[in-house]
Amino acid sequence: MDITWYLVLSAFIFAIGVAGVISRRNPLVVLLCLELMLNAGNLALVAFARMHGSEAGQVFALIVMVIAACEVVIGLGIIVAMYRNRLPIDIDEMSELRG
Amino acid sequence: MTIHLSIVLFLPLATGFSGALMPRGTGRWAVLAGTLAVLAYVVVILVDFEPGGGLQYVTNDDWIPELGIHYALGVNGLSLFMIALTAIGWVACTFVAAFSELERPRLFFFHLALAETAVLGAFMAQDLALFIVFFDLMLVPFYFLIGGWGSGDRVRATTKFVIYTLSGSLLMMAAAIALGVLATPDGGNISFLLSDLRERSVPLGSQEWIVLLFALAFFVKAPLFPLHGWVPDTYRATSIPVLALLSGVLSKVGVYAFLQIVLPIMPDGSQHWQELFIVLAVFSILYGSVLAFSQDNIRLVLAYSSIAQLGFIVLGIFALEEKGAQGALFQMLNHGLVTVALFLIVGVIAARAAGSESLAELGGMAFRAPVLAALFLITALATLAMPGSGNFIGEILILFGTFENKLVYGLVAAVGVVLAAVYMIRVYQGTMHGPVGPAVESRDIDRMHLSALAPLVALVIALGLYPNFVVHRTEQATTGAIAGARVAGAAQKAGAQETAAATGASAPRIVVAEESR
Amino acid sequence: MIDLLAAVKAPVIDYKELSPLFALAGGSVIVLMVGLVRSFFVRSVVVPALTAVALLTAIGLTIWIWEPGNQPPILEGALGVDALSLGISMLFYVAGLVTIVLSLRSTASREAGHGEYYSMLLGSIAGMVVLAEAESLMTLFIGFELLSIPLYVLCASNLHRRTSLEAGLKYLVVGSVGSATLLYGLALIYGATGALRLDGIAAALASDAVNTADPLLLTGIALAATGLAFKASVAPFHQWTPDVYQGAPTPITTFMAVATKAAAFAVLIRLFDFALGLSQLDWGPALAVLAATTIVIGNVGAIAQRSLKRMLAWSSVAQAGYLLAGVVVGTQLGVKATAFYLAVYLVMNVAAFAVVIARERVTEFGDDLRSFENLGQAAPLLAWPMTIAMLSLAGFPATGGFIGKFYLIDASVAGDYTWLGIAIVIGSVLSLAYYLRVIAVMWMGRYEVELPSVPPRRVRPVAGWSPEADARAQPEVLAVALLAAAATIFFGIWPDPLFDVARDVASSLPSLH
Amino acid sequence: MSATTFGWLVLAFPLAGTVINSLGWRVLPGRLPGWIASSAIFLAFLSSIGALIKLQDHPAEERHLVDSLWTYASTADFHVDLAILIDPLSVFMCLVVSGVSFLIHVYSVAYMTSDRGYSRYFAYLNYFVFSMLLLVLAANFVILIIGWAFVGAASYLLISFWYRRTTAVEAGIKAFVINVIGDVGLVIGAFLILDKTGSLDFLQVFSQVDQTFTRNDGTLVAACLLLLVGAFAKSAQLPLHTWLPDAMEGPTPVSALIHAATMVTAGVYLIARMFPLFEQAPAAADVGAIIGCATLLFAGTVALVVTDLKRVIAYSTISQIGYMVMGVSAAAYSAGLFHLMTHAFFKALLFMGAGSVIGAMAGIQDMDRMGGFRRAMPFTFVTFTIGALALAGFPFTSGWFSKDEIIGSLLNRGGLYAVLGVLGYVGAFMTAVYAFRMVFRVFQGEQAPEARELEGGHMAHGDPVNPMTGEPEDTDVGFPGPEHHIAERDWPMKAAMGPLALLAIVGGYIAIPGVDNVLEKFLEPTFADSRFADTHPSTGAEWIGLVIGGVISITGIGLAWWVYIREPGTAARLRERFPRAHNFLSHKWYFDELYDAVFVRPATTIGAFCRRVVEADFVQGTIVGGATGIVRVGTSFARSIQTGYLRAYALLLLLGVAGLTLYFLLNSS
Repeated sequence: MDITWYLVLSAFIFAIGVAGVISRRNPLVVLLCLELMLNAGNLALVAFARMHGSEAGQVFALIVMVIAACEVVIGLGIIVAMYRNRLPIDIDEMSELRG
Repeated sequence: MTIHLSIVLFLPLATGFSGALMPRGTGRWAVLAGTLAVLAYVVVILVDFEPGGGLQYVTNDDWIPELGIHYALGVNGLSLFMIALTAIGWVACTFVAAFSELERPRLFFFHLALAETAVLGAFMAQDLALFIVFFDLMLVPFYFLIGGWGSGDRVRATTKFVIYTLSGSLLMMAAAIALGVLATPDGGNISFLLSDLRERSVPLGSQEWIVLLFALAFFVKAPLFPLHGWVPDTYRATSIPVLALLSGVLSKVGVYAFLQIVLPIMPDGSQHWQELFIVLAVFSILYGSVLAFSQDNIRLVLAYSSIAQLGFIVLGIFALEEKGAQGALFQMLNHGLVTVALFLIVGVIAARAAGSESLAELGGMAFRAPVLAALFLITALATLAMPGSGNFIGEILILFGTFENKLVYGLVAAVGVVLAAVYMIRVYQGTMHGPVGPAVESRDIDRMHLSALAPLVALVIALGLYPNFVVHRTEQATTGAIAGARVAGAAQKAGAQETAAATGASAPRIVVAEESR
Repeated sequence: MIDLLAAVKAPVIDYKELSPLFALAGGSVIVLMVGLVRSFFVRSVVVPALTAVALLTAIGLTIWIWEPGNQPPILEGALGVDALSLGISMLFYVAGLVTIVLSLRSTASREAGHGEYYSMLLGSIAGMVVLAEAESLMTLFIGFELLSIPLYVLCASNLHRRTSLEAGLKYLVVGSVGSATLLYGLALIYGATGALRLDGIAAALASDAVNTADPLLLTGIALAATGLAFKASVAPFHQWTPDVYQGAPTPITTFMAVATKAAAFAVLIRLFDFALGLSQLDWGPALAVLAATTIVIGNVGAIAQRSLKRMLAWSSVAQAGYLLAGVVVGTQLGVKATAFYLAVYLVMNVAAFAVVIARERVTEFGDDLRSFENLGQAAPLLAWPMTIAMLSLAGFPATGGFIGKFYLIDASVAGDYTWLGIAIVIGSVLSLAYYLRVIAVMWMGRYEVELPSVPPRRVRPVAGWSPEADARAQPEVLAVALLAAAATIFFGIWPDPLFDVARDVASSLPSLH
Repeated sequence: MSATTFGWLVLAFPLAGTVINSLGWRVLPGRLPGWIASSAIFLAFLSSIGALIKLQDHPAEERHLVDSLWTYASTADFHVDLAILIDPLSVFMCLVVSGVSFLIHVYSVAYMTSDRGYSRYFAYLNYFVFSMLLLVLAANFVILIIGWAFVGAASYLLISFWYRRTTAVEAGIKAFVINVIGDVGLVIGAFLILDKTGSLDFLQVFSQVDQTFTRNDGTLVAACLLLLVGAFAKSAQLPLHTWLPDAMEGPTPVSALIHAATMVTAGVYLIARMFPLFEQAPAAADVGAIIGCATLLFAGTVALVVTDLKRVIAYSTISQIGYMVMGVSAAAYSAGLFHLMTHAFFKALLFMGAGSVIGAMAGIQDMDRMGGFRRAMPFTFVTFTIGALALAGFPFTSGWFSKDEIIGSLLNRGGLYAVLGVLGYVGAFMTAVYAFRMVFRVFQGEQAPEARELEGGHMAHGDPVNPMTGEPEDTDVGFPGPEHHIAERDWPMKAAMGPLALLAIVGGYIAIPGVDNVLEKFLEPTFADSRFADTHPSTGAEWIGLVIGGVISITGIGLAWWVYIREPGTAARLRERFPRAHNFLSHKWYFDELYDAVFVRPATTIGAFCRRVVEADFVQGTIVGGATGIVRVGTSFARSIQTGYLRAYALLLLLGVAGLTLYFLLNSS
């Protein structure tokens, strides 16, 4: 199957992620959308790796997954800290720093 | 004897530092001593200087080889008397400041000393980048001096002053770098040494905008219309000794650089803008004079008068003719001296009118303060270029130079001479003559100010008696400075004629006529 | 079976070149462990000390393995240990040491737990080193994330302060968007050139196999550029900077301001000037426009700020613009100028931030301008470093900032980007407006200085004055400030040592003319 | 000692006097400053005599001695020495100036006694004499201009000597500015000459005038006209005369010295000195002659109606200088200078008399309030009348000879000059009338209260008010001194007026046509190579001229007598008869009003305009305000997009990505 389709798909996923980050106010959902964006990258990597017939891209994809996991963990940690401080779990509420 | 300019250059800074570390009362005296020492050294230089000897007492070491910046100092006919002016001005003003009440005196005198080093450096620098370093560096102490010890809306004023001046000089820095880069021959490495830059050539196209940016910086500093927006606020806010230096000495750095840097290195570029700059200069003369006699505050009268005076100086420079340049340089010295004296006098007057500097509230002081009146009269007459003063020789040379090349502009500028008479006499009468002002309690000048002013006035008179002392020592340098630009101008004219001839020849009828002859 | 194993041939590990990384990683682990000890002494003294030791070892090792000139990449082309990376890493180490000193009395390290705090710091530094050394897109991304993730935490490490958490979250989310973009860009580049190693990419571009106008490649470059520009806080990807800098604990802000930027520019130089050097004509103008925009946006943004940290954040945006000019021209001179300016930028910013810390811990105004009123009389020893830092940032002569700007303008003019040089100049003129205000506030009495109006929704003093922050004199902060200020002046008068380093750094990219 | 040494001494003594008086203002007691100053001038006078004697030792053609102290300024083709030129002309001027000045100094010693600025006064006065001598001795244009400006400054200082009077201050600035205009004219003229001849030295310039310029060469004419501007400004010729009447604000001796005898004649000296130029540019010379003539008529008419005693004399001065200018412009050099000398005598005398009268009137100068002083002040009366006779050109007085020599030589040249000569006679008639208008109105007629008091033996001490504005005087600076002095009571004043009266009569006998012409012989070397050196009216013609002049002056005096003594009411009746004409004249032909409308007001308006509009709106508003405005907009923009909303940041970031990508893609294809 032509590589283009993989790219189109990954682009779609990336776009969905972007849309989510921009539109959703719940940090948890935003984190999920970030995952989507990263995985769009992964998909592209794997596709290209396949195209070029070199496994480097796939290794890259694996590493990215790990990294993505770390990010989510940190994100959740911060959200918990906010919860502990009785702060609203809403991204738009977190806009005290401005101007 | 061997003279080390570095000593002269950094002596003030050193004394400034030591003064800052000394106990509160004594710091000022250290700085004063420093300025005196500098003056002494400068006198030695004046005596030792060999007229027509070109660049002398040269120091030249690498500073930042990576950027082709050298620590190069030297004195030639152009810088000689500017250095002298700096030394004299600083002695006078430091002296006056040292005897007046100041808060945070050590800091004040540290900045004052730093400023002297910076100005001296600008005048001594024989490397373009080094010149820029000092040119910008002198803003720092003055920023503090105006903002920290000024009056009224001083912070806004000083910020305005620095932003104005620095926007000019930063653009100049960019231009200077461009000059250095463009002048570098392929395979050669970049150098900002004036001597190197004079050898190397830059295409006319780039010369034009480079010169323009340089001029921008210098015209802001001078100041010339319409770049004088910082002047009124700054002059109002600055304390007298600082203002005397600002107006008397600092204003000369820019115009000096025209002769020392711009004209020799970029003759064609300068020639290209001659017309424009002359127009600006003439306009400044008229505008400054007109505003000067419509002002009520003495400071502002002097402020605008110095715009007019600087207009004359620029006019002389860009007449691109020996007499003009000679006059301009001489006028820098004269104007510097009289301005320093005038501002100190303004300080004395204000002290006798409950701090008021408005002509409406002053008047009639001469009766109880004859000495003050006499000093003021002499300085005022010198300022309006009364024949018999050095200023007259400066101005007549400027005018003669201008007449040679640009008669019309010269005639318009001559109007400025008359206007100068109007506003200076107006100031003199407004303070010394006429009915006694309400706030005035006149008493004669005190010993301290007298001992600061008398030497200055004596100097002014001396310059009137024997101007050739200066002219003789500076002639070679000024002539050399504008030589290139003159050649360029001549070449241009010749070219114009050739083209005219060519077009003429191309027209058939004329050819026939010539054949028939 | 045996011969099967024999067939597997593991890559050669160059322990020598990797030693600084080992020092950092090991240090990070040890510090984390020691941090578990209960005793207050161990936590608040031994832990920082150990961290410092780790950094010093790294410095020592770096000097040991220092080697100018072009170095072949190690680990199958994963990392390039050359003067460029090592030189820039030095900045990370110094920044790290400074941060340690500044954090000694900070509430953040106490709240987050000393062990975690400092090991995160080391981890982040390690990430920067990897990023600076990255010779392949993979290591580049790893380094990028290894540097970012600990920083997200550190920003939020003031667990009881809302703004700190907000800063952390914002940084995390926007940062992840940035890294996702970067990743996608890297993927596209990989797709276009078929190589992950930078030298491979360069070779591919050199060969006619890959057309430099390939949309795939260009899109990749665009996305990658965005990701990195984001880290370097180049406009229009700068918006996180003011908020995060203001919200984060000030020591961390200091660290981010100087170290992160350095790392970002190290990799920008590597990726663009080295790997994509050949298509400079494609990306050059684009980045130049970005640089100019950044200069303007950063400076105008900084003008009306009351919060010093926020102002410095904006100014750091502007500085990023200046630095980018050095990358854009893509010449040896440009690299040198960038490296030099990074070093100078470190010292002057450290000086400024140190003073901010010293003040915000003792006054109730935190980092608001008002806490600097009449500092000139109250504490000249604090006022002078701040003054020098401001003058240097504004580019006054006799300070490192002046030489740095001079160098950058020189580079851009020589690289036929004169207008960019002019942009730098205009930027510095704009910057006077806010740098000079700080000086005025300190030296020229309070009532003459018109302070900008407080932004509509009042920002509460950040970090700073909390009952537990001890109001005692802070010798170590003062020392940092004075040292940094002295260095600023020193480099302004005697820059040659830095120039030598800069020369080595540039020498590691011989491909540039 | 050589003649030049004497020349330097001539300069040295007054300068020394200035220095001593200005430094010793605190210590010198009583009248000592006055005597120091007078003796300084007297020594200068003696030195001029010395120079005269030494000069006569040289053969006629070598009577041009130049001596230079040091190079004043020298660059490119601009070379100036601090040098003096001793030749008959300059020595003659030195003699006149120092001689008359000496007498006036002596007069002042008494007249100024009670003034608080006594020593300042004499410092100024000495400084003036020094400058005047520098002017006449100058050997090149620059030194000439320096002297020129110095006398201007001195006159300024002395005009506003009583510097708390607003009127005096205004008069001072007026005089100063008009003088500066003259200076500028000189400077530009000097440039044109330097540009063409390559030198500023008189002798060198003169030596090459003929080969450098063709006759009426444009540049030369321009140069000469510019020199004339300088001359007219100094000598109060049309249209630059307005400062002189106001200059009467100064103390009366000052009017006598500067504004009658010496400074105002500098213009005449200049034209005479520059004769080679003017003879090569006759066009310019004609302009000079015509304007001189116009001035003398104009001033005469005004002098007929003005009632302020000193101003009448001032206008008569303007008119008399008109004669001189006319004369020297018409190449009648010795005649012009002859009249310069005699005029110095009788005009100084008239002013001294007026001063004495004004003293008696306690500072009042209005003739309408005077009258009948004849018996009260016999000495003043006699001397004043002698002066008036000489002024009116009464036969066998000095004025008779000098004025008619000018007119004579004008008629002799014929053409345009003949017309001018005839007009000169008209002027002479007016002169006679207004001269005796003064005499009759001041000394005859019914007595003024002051005169009666004076006969009663005590002087009037009216409370001092400014005669012009009527505002009370500030006696601090002592206008005109708490008490007043009149010749009858102060011997120095007598001692000064006596000799002048004598000279006013016999001064003319040095050039009686057919009998002797000492002056012309003496001046001969200077004007040797003049084109008109030997064009002289025959003795007979001159005597005819003298007779006509005598008749005219006698009829004039007669008319005055008829109007003011025989039929006292006549003047008033004429006034009612021709009110418009009277207004026109008494407003001095509305010159002041004209200048005020054309120069002063526009200038101040422009100034105000620049200050309010250009400075505020353009320089501050547009340039400064514009820049800051742009920055402010940028700031508010940058901060407004900094909303603090995370999602907005992400959005902008992605927009940035999109933009960048788009750029790359478009750029590549």
